Amino acid sequence: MELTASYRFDVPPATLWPLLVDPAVVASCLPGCEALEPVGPDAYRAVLTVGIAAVTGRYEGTVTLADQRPPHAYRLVVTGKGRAGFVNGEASLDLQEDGGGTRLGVQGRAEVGGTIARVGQRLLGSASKMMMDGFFECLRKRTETG
Amino acid sequence: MYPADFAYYRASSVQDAGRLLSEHPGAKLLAGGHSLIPLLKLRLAVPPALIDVGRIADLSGISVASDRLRIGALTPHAEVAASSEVATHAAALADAAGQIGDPAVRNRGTVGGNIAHADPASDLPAVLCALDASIGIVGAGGDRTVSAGEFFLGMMTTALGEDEIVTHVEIHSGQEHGSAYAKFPHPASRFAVIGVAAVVTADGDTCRSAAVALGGLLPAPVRASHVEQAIGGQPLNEASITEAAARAGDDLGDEILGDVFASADYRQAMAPVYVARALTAAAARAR
Amino acid sequence: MKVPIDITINGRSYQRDVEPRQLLVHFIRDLGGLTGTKVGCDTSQCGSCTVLLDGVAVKSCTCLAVQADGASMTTIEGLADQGTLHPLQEAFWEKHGLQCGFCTPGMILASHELLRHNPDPSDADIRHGLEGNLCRCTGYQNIVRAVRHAADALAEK
Amino acid sequence: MATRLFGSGIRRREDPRLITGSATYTDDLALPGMVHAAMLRSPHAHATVGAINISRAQAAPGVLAVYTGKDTREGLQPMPCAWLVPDADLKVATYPCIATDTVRYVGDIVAVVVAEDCYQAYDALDLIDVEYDALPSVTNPAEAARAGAPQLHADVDKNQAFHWAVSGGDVDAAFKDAEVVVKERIVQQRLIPNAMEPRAAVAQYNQASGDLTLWNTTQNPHILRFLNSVVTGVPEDRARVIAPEVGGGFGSKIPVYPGEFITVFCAKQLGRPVKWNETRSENYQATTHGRDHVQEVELAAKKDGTITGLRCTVWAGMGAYLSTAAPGIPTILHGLMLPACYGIPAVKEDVYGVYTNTTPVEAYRGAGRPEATFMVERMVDRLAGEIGMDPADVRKKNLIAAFDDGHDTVTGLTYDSGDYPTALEKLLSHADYTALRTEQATARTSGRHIGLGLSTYVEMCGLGPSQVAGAIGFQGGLWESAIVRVHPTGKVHVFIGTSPHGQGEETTFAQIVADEIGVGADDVKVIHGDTDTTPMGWGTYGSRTTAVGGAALAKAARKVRDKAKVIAAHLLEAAVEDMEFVDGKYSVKGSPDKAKSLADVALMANVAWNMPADVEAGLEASTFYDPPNFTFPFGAHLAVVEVDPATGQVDLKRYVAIDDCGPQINPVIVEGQVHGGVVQGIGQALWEHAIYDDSGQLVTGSLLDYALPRAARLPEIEVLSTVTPSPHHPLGVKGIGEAGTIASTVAVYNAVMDALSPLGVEAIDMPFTPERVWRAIQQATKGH
Repeated sequence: MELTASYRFDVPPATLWPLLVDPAVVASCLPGCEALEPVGPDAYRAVLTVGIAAVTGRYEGTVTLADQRPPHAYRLVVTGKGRAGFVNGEASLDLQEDGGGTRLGVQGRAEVGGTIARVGQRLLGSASKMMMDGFFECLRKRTETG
Repeated sequence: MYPADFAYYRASSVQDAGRLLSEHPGAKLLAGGHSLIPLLKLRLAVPPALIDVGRIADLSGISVASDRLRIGALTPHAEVAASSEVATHAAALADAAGQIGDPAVRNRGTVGGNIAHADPASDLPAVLCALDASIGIVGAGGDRTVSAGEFFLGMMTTALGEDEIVTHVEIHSGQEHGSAYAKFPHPASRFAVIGVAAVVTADGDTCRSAAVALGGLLPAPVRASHVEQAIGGQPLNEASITEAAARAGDDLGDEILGDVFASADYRQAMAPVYVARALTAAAARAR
Repeated sequence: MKVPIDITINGRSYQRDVEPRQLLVHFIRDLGGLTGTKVGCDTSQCGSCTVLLDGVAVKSCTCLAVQADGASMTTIEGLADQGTLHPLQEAFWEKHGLQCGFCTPGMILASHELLRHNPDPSDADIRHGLEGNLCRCTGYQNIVRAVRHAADALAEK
Repeated sequence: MATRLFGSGIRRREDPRLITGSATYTDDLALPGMVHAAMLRSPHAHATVGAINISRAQAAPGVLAVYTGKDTREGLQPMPCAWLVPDADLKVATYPCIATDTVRYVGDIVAVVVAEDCYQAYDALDLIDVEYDALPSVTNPAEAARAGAPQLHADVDKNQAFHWAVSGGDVDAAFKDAEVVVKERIVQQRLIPNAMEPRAAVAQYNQASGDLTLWNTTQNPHILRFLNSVVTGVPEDRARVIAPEVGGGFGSKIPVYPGEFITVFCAKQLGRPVKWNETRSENYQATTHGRDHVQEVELAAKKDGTITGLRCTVWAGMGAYLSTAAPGIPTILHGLMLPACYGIPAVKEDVYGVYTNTTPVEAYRGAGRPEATFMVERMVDRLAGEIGMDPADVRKKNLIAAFDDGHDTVTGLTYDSGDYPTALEKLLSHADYTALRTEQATARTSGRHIGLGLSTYVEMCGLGPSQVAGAIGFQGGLWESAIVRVHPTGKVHVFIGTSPHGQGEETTFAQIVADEIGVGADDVKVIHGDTDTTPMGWGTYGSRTTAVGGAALAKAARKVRDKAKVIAAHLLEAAVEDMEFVDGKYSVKGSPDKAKSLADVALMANVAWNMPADVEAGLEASTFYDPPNFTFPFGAHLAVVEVDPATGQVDLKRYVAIDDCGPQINPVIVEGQVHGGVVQGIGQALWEHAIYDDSGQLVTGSLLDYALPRAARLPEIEVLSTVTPSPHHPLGVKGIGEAGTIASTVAVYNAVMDALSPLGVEAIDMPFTPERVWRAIQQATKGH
């Protein structure tokens, strides 16, 4: 499954960047994130309860912020598994200066296995998009509150 | 398949259900169960508790009073589809209710359960949006009414609060207009690949105004305002309907759903076809 | 947490304590002897589990046993009257409306629902009325003939 | 004259129990003390398996045991492959019942839980933690065969399970001299059989005596008993396999599966009866799929329409492992049929069987023959388009002339009998083909897209002779056996080795026996599906139950009749040579009143107070019938469709089938087989498709996304027949189980292509989803 999205922030990349690599911020903005504990350099163990309405699944996995080029790019690598199956995803985040703000592009792909993949293919794309939107919306609020 | 364990409470009234909801965080409401039980079976939903509202008597039934059609949340789709009141006052709703799932599903599935679940491929949300329905809600904070357009927020996401319950749907009587629902059903699931509801008010062969809502295409139903504007004031013939329907793409944005059966591009291309079909059928009823 | 329920099936009352999560179809099948109601899928598509709940056809795989508490049900085993086959059963037999027979109990009860609403259906009505039931053997054609045949037989009664 | 039951459309004798819910399918069994197994299946298409933590599952309520591959390594031998096609460089990869190091498809079993009830078993599955390390996967057979593709098995280079070739005639010359060559790349998409009854097994093992009873949803209990002994180590004489009521199979219940052997293993370990019943979702992952070919085919012809040669390369997806009979399907049952009903004089085919990270592929209704018929019939239509001839005329020009005792093909088969031109003529005249073409032309002028699609076919079934089975690598025989036992009152028990699963042989076999020995159909009880009570048989597949099993039965019945004649002669004090069997009675020639009924004879045979000299008591006979050849049913089908160019929706408006299965024992049952078969083939053309995503997930993994044919989308199927008896079969019958499916997919395909031909559309991959058809129309109209 391919994921492409673009988000606009009113703050420049240099202001946005620290938030994007701050585990506390990431943990608080990742929808359903219950825990994000460091397990290595830029790598974290994560516990997520991911869900929309009644459809929920608890996933345990890792989040790695690889190939960091502050304040312009990094690669987010996520692996998770739970009762409903597994998710392995990878997304390149690209931050471009844009009229005093930032244009943040996301280019990613995810492999989803288990029950969700088997019966929920029609909803996967927009579910992922919804979660991503939620994450960046939260981040935007962080930039506003400082 | 075999659901995971949960606690079970039977609510005796709407108030009782509200109380149970607030006492049991994460609990889900169970009415007909036709949205929830499939998820429980697949263990995609593992709520700690279910609150069965299926026996609350005053939540069921169809009535008409002072040009308002009122449908209780527990009314099964089959009853909506077969109701002469619904056919008279909101024909598109009868069309749509009669195409949900299959006869056995329509016997159990309820209007309230359907809209609270808000599946993007569900039939009723688009129809309720086109009909400007209002949705009655009761919760700890009291009663409130939300328009259908404000109720459906996104994929399986509604304006319904954690401890709120849908009690009924209310629709302004449509005796002076015609409405219809055109559906492209998925060949396996019967869900709407596309579902378009149209409401047309006519002066003879001229469209005075129209309301068109698209389902199946986006995470939540959307009103096709470009189409509505384009057809308003126009003659209700094939050429003008086709021309207006062609504007459907302008109402869709870039979050069109796609899956292995029908891609986003294809759904986008089909939107005008089904808009035209719904408008044509609604126009025929409006005359 | 078990919940006491009382369900009447084919005229006989069954009082049991059940787990709330138990599906109605499993409740029926586990009573001992009532295994005519089948489980053919897990997504409410195939209709093999169709039963009559208070006279109305429902998919018993998409219903919890606790929801049927107090209800009166008919399963395929209860359709015949004192050993006399129901006209639908006769018709499925007469018109070769079944092959492997697995979908047949659900198909017969879905047909029962269809005729309840429309005692004189056209072939197209029958095909639409059975949209919630899947058969992999017959290509549906003899099922349509059987339902039509049963409608005629019931009209003569 | 007594009514002849052979040829009579009597009601089925199996139906009373089926329409009242009193039939017993495997999942209906409840044994005292029975517990339930559930399988933990890999969510990964390809991964190495690390640590498996079962401790939480073991401690869960109701759980009796949790076993992983380590626990079963001793007790469960690898899964056998039983069709070892020769001269094909066959590489049978090791197929463990429970994966240990590597999982190779979504659905590979990694552990089993046994609990007091199903709910608890599924609860415990959620508590098992498996570490997977994902590996690259590949699901398309043509891609898996390419260099650099992910490798499934260390000892199988290029994922190539086999390379099989067949050729006959001078293909190179045919193409060198061809005036016309048409080519196409055809995808026979992967299908999921979807028997309405999911698979299930119940195993009961007596630890003291070592006796096993295994109830299973199988098409061939005797083969299962044999292979069970290989895998579980329970000796054949200690194992009783019972196929109770079986709710359809369509090929998917031929193979043996890990599921039933794991169930046996659990029963052995625990000493309690164990039931395992798959869910539909599990069925999609774990029960074999069908088709999955990528075919590159070209046809050589003259400008006058004469077909001169066919050559093709096929990549057949086999799935992650070779299922029981899998290698024989895209080879023997496929390639040998390429001369088709035209007797194509030169054919050459290369078939590459390819391992992919998908559910194993097996026989699916028609098994190999639909894929062969499709290729030929599609190319015939392409040829017609190329030379501007009507497809019906191309077929008429090439069909083999009628023959009643043998036609040899360049692939070494001998068709038994056929009259293909008559079948086609009858089809065209019944459907009024000329009028349909006129209608089509008129519709085109008003912008409507109506299409006509033909297919003429011959198939081979009645899988048979055993010496051929040996030559083609089938690790078994293909004879059938039957015992006919007449009780003192003249009631008859028939025991058959084959094991029908819904086709109605309890009725048709009773009809055969009744006529052969002189009783009513209701006097005959047909007993099948229990290895302890029935004689050995090879099962129901390849439309062989009636063709081979029925022949065995007729032969056994005739032995009974011969003995009955001897006893009747003795009772009538007549010479045996003077006896005849007329109107169901054993009478003295010329004196019809001097006669004995079978009941008279049976009573004496069983009490034996007054028997002829040297004649044993009892009235019973058994036969092992090994057919001298396959049987070759044939026919001609026509589909009429209309395509909505706005949406791409295909509306199947009319379908006419003419099939020739020889004399029909029960025409009502024959018609039912045609209906079901045709609709299954239509399903492939219009709706069905098992789709894997890039990472090997089956995304049409339930009935929510995998579209089966439904009643409302189908027209009335018009069924007609011709009757050409098989010269070598005792009853002349050929078989009808698969014919409809073999013919119908390509008939519908050709119809849709015919509808779109004015637009220049030449090929669309199946199934014809509205989007695919719409896109093809868009592309074609853009190009114009």
